[in-house]
Amino acid sequence: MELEAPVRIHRVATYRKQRGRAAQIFPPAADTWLRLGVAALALGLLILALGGWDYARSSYQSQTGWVQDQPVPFSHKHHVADDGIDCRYCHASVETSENAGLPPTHTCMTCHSQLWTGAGVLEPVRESLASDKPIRWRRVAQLPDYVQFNHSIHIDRGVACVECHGRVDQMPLTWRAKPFQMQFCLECHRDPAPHLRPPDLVTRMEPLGWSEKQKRAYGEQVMRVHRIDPKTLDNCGICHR
Amino acid sequence: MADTGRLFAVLAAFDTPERLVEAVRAVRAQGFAQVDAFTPFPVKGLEEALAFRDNRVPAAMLIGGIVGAAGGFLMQVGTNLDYPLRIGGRPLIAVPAFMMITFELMVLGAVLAALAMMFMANRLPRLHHPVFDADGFDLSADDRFYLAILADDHFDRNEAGRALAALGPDAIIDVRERPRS
Amino acid sequence: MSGPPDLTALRSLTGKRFWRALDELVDQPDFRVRMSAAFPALASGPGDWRRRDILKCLGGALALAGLDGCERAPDQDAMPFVEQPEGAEPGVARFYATAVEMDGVAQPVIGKTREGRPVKLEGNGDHPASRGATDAFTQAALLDLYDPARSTAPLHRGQPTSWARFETALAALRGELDGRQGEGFRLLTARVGSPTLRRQIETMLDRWPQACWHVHAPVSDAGAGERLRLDRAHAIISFDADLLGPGPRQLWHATGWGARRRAFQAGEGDATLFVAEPSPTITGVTATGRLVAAAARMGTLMKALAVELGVRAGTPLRLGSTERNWVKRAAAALKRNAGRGLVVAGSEQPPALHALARAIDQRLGNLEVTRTVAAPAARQQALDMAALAGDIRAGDVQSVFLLEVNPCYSAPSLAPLLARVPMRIHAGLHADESAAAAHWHLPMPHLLESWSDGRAADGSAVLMQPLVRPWLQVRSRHALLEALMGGDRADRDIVRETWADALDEEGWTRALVSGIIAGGEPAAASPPGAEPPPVQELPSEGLSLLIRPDPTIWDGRFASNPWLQELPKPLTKITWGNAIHLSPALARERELASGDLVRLSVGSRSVTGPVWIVPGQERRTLLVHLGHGRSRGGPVAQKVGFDSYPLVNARGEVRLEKIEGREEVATTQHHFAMEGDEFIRFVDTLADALPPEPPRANFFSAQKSSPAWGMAIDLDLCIGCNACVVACVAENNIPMVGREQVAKGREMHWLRVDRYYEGSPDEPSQAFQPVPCMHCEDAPCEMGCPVNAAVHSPEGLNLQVYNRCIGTRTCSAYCPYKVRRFNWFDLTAKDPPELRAVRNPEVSVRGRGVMEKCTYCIQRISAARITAKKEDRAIREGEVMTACQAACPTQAIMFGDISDATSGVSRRKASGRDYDLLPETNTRPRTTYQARIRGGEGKS
Amino acid sequence: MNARLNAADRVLRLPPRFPAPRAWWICFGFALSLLGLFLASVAWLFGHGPGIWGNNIPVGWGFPIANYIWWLGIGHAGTLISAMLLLMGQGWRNSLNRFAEAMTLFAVTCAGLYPILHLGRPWLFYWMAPYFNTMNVWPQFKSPLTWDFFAVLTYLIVSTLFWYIGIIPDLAAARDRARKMRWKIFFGLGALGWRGQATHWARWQQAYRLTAAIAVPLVVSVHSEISLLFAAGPVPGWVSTVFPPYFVLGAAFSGFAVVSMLTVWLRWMLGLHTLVTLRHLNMLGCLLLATGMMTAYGYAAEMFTAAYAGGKEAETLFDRFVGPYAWSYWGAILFNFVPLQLLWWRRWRVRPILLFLIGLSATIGMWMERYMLLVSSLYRDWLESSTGTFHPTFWDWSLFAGTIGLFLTLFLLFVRFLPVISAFEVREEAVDG
Repeated sequence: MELEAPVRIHRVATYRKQRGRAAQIFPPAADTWLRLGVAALALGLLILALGGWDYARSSYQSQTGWVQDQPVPFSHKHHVADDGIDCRYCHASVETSENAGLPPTHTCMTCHSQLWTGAGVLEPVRESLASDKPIRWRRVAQLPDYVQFNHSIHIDRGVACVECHGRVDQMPLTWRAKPFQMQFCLECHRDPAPHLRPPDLVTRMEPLGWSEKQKRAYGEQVMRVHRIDPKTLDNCGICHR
Repeated sequence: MADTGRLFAVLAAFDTPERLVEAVRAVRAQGFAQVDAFTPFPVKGLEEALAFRDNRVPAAMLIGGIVGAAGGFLMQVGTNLDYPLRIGGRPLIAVPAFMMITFELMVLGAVLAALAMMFMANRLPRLHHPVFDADGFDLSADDRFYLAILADDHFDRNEAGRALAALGPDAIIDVRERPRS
Repeated sequence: MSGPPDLTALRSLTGKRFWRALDELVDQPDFRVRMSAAFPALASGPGDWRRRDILKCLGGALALAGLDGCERAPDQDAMPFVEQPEGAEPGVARFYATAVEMDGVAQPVIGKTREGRPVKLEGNGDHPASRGATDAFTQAALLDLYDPARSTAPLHRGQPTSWARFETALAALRGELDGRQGEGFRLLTARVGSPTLRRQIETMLDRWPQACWHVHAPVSDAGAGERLRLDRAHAIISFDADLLGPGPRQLWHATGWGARRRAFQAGEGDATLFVAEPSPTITGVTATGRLVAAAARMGTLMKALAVELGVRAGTPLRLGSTERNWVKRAAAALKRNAGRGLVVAGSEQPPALHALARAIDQRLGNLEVTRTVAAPAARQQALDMAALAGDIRAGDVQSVFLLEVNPCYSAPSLAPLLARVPMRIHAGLHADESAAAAHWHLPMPHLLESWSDGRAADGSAVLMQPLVRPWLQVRSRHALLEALMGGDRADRDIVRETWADALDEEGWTRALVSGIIAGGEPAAASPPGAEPPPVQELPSEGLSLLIRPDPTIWDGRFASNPWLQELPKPLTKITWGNAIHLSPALARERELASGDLVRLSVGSRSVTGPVWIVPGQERRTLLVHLGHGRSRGGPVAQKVGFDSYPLVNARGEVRLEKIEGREEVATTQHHFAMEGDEFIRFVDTLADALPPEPPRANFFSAQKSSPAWGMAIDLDLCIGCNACVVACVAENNIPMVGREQVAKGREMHWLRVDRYYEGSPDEPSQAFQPVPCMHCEDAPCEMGCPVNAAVHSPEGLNLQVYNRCIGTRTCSAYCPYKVRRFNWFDLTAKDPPELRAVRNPEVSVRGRGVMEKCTYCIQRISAARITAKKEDRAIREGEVMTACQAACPTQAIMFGDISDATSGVSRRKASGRDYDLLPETNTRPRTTYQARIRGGEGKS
Repeated sequence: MNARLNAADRVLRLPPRFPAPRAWWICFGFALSLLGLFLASVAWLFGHGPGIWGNNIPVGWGFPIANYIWWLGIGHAGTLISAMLLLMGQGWRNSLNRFAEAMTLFAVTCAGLYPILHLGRPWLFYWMAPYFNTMNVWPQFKSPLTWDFFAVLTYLIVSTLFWYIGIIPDLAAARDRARKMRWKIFFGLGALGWRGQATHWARWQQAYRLTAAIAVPLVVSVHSEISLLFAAGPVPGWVSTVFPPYFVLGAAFSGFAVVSMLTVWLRWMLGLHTLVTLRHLNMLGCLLLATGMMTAYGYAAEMFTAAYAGGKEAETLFDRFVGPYAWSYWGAILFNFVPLQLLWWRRWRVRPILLFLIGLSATIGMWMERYMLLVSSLYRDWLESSTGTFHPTFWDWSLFAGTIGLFLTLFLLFVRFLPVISAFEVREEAVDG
């Protein structure tokens, strides 16, 4: 059904010359595309934010779990778990110095002059001794230069090796077990109690079999005795100077 | 102009805002509920004529402002408690110092909420709309003030057309939705 | 080698917890292996030190991971030892006693090494000539060791050659000299303090009696024959003698003065110092009575003093009223302290004046108390340069050996003569001007990498042992003389032989560990009884010119040391260059402003340089510093300042002409007047206290904790010697920025020594004020930082977390003391490996765009805390010493726990002389000052 | 009325049929060359560090912060003209508000770049923002810089949105006016499908007016906070309670000065005489005079309080009169207030060239004031020993010129592609009478 004839439209100077032109530019699908675009943009931003969040905490960024190429495929698993060698046998300065120390070639050769004397994998060790040139290891556990970390005080207070270095006794090749990021350090510095154990057990890799409650009870006792105040432990100057 | 689509509205064009406002009043007096207008600029008195009552934008602004201010303040308190650091011998929770950012985030929250609500309530952005297909629909003109009776379930196009024609518009235009392809 | 000595005994012997050098370790052939895991190249095969390799390793191991918090740490290599030598635990500092030398005077030090690298020198606390303190030169000697511009290999006519070729040439020379009994051979050395070197020279002269030994010392040292005990001198009268000023005996004198002044503060006797001087020195600034007088006036003044004291008969001389007043006060002080006074004349003053001073001391009974005269140290006395010049002119010289001297720079008149000598050999640290003029140049090791011995300022002998094995192709002075004589013994054996009689093996070990040779002092001589020659009064018409060694680079020998080049001169705060100092009155008269270029001529010789107006300089006196304008000796030394040596010994009228242009002089302080401000406060006498500060409103409660670190700086003890500044540089890896940047106001020193004057610029009252970070409890800087990089520690330290800093510089804008320093560029990344090796590994190296400042040596606090925690005790008083405190010869700087009321720092802060700098800013500074006492009279 | 309607219509046609392409290209070429200088300066800066400038200790903040405050101050005028006059029902603002707001956006952009560029480590600027990081460290919320960070960010977002919702109806009109498809799509996308529906207008007006209402205190707060950057530091010449209002008034003054210049320039270049009439110039002149005199009062108040306080404050004040930076003090007085006095007379106010020159003079004067406040306070604060002079280097000037280039580039693009005057508001005003 038709409407009655429309009233004629008056022209004024500002009105455009053609008649009957409509203002529609976009097809109906345009809105769908627009919404899709906006959604994609929002999603992209979200992914970027979450991805950034995740990347900063990823094992790639923190280098946890990554094995480095070493001149000798040294197995902590073999030496620690199978042979029962204590950490301090090789990392001798861990109790006295800020560096735990890497063993000199001589230390390797104390055993390997008797054992596996012909093994091909040990050639770089023998070569080092013969030529008086050090073995060039790739560092696994490394902090940035602006972080001052002292092994000796941590060992002295009963922070076990395993707290930061993980189950080295289960590593056929060594990797970084924990993300050495500030939040990791702070976690323990703000609440050291569950991370402390008797100093003679610091190098023990297997769990002590203590319950969480026992851990805390022991840790709190240590903190009382040594007057460890967590309030002063997350201070910037403790590590950065 | 395709006449095949569903009828969206019937438009009547007027050449002055005053006539439009009168027309709106008249149409509403006749009992048309779904009345709206399309104008190139905000027309005085049109809101009253249309009996527009929607306080969602101011309400959103209020809520946004409160959320922004509270969020801003709590963010500052929370982060200071999360990592308490001694700064300049001042108290950890220094309320006067936190007021600046609280205020800024209040403003930001209020504005974002108000504008978001404005767009949402107006269902914008919407690039394609049936009214754009209307012959001569033009926001750039100074003398196009359209009265629209929107189609609803028991909408009678002729009745609407007659009612509009009675107001003596410059033109009466059908607005149809484009058929879905 | 005998078994390891009893270390515990040695440790208790020194009373320090230092682990010092043990002969056994040092002497093992694998000494070079005592390097850390990080520097295995230092431990490579014997004698094949390829410098590049070492430095590559140093560089690699020290490369920074960058300061970004979120940067993925780059992979790094670790190279452990092949065989770990005893005591070379990585990450642990070792301390060895040794000494460095300045102008023939040994400065006993304890060298700190980390991973086998010497990283810091401290004074040897057990040695009376150091008492744990050092001077600025000694602190900076460490950098000389690592100077990248050092000579690396022997040169023959400027071309690199081998030691073997030199040995061939030397053998020929030796054969020739043996035939002629040494005729035509001349040995030219600097002042010789080393007993071993002296013994070697004597051996040489015994073998070649026709040869001659000359000594070249550009800076005169009239005090060489006597030892002054300032710690015993209650009244000191100095006539143009810069006792406390820079020089080989500065440390000895300053520690003595500090001890006396502290005793005075404690109520034991006087500590008065009267100084008459033509140009301000730090001695004059420290003086309790300073008189501005021309250098030529000193004779008159001293004679007047002698008359006043009745030592000389005579009529009162014509003196001005200020002069008469000064002489009267000086005489009164001397009389009051008869038997414990001291009268000294400056090195530049004629011998007659020195004799008169000695006569006054003798009459007052001061001799043997405050002044002892040393017996001549050797059989053979060296000849001077004039004799050498005469012999060369006469054609008597066939060969000359320049050992550790640079006459072609510091004796310009000799340079053309030297060219006539057919065979010239030069040995030194640098390929300098004289090396260029010699046929052979032989690189020498730094004293920190060689065996030697020397005499400290108190006359005692000290041993020097290497802290590190040399990595360049160098031979020590002893090895060179040994080679000249045809021997090939090791340095250590040569030195050991000198002390074969005095020290048995145990004594030798003990001496090496402690750095002290017991009983090594030469006997004192009886004072001369002869009547001194009459003092001539010199005419004082026209301008007079003083030519003095530079306060920081001395006679030019330290010109390649950037720590000293950038060290502000104590009075002018000029760095990287020199200027012609003149009085404000003369500047007004000649319409000169600081920085205007002038030509200064004496007779026919002239130099061109900028003028610098020095308040307190005598009206008609001009002063220039030596040591600048080097043409060789490394990129740091060259093209800095102008060379004043041509004016030395020049005769004729002194003229000053203004020439076109200005030169920007790089100073660290532009305004010195303290009118109306109270930055430095004074009390008149010991009994006085400062008026109490009005109470100030503060909304915030004071911080309470234990320990609470604080510092007290006693301005009454500070002599402005700059030792603290260089110690801070060495301890905290502070980068040098160079002349242009200093001129822009971008020097990086964490600790500066401000100098102010009050009153008329012609005769002002002056004082020094060291300004480190105040560690304010209500620190404005912390308020400004948007990222929590400037925060407060529970122990009251104002921390700067470099790796968090984004460089907004708000902290510096808000700091009322302006002690913060900003890395405007990357000042450290381009450092050559040598300069990386000198860095203290306990302190982060700062990269571009971060703020830094004094940390109260937080690394030392941290080390002490860890030690104390391991022993489950609190940190003891005195266990933490900041680098500046440790270096300070007068103990003006004291650091410690202010929560302990009995600590030294608390006691100082409780004194009535204690005040805060800028109390109006209400910052509650942890560093406070003690007001200077104007007088020196104790309680009577 | 028809003339104004015609003119308003013409505004909508400006972008597709630009009347002065030659003049535009000349200006744009000039702006682009300055923008090139900006990029070169930034590249050099990133390559070498902030040491390329004349900054030092004590004058750790030099050009970057002075220029930051200057740019931000200029920015405030747009919001004030637009929001405050809207709320006060001053219809004449409709001819000015669009480009004044655009000026705000671009000035705030230039301002916002400076604090980032001035950092020692600009690549870490995001540490000023609170986000969950692996360091567990947060920004320091007691710092005026953190306040600034939030203030400037908020201001940038709010003024962008305010400007954008204001331009939407005009984009819709321009879309309907355009002939070429690319313009249609360009405007069409920008207009977000605006169709002038009455209910939309109603909500739009609610949002627009409410935003305007909150934008006015925002402007005041933002520049007050900028002033706290100075006033919170214990520096003689800075630590003063008069600073917040003094800075806000100065900001408005400098902003109106730049608006006056842009008005005269656009009026001439685009031939907008019917829209921007002598009345507008007159009103601008009055605003300039009023804010200028209020700024002068700020000077007097600051001078009085400093002299009354005595001590270092008075010393700094005296040093501003006769010290090495006296040129900036007297320059500020001369450029800010002397030519301004002509504006007391209407016949001078309505001379476009004169208004332009007075605006230019005030812009220069306000720059000198920012420079003077910063440098003359820092170079000699408490200790005589830490006195140090500041001399700008080539790179100081080049970056400054570069930001002007950035501003002009953005502004010229705005002029070229978007409706420079709020056509719908002009029409509304014209139709309503």
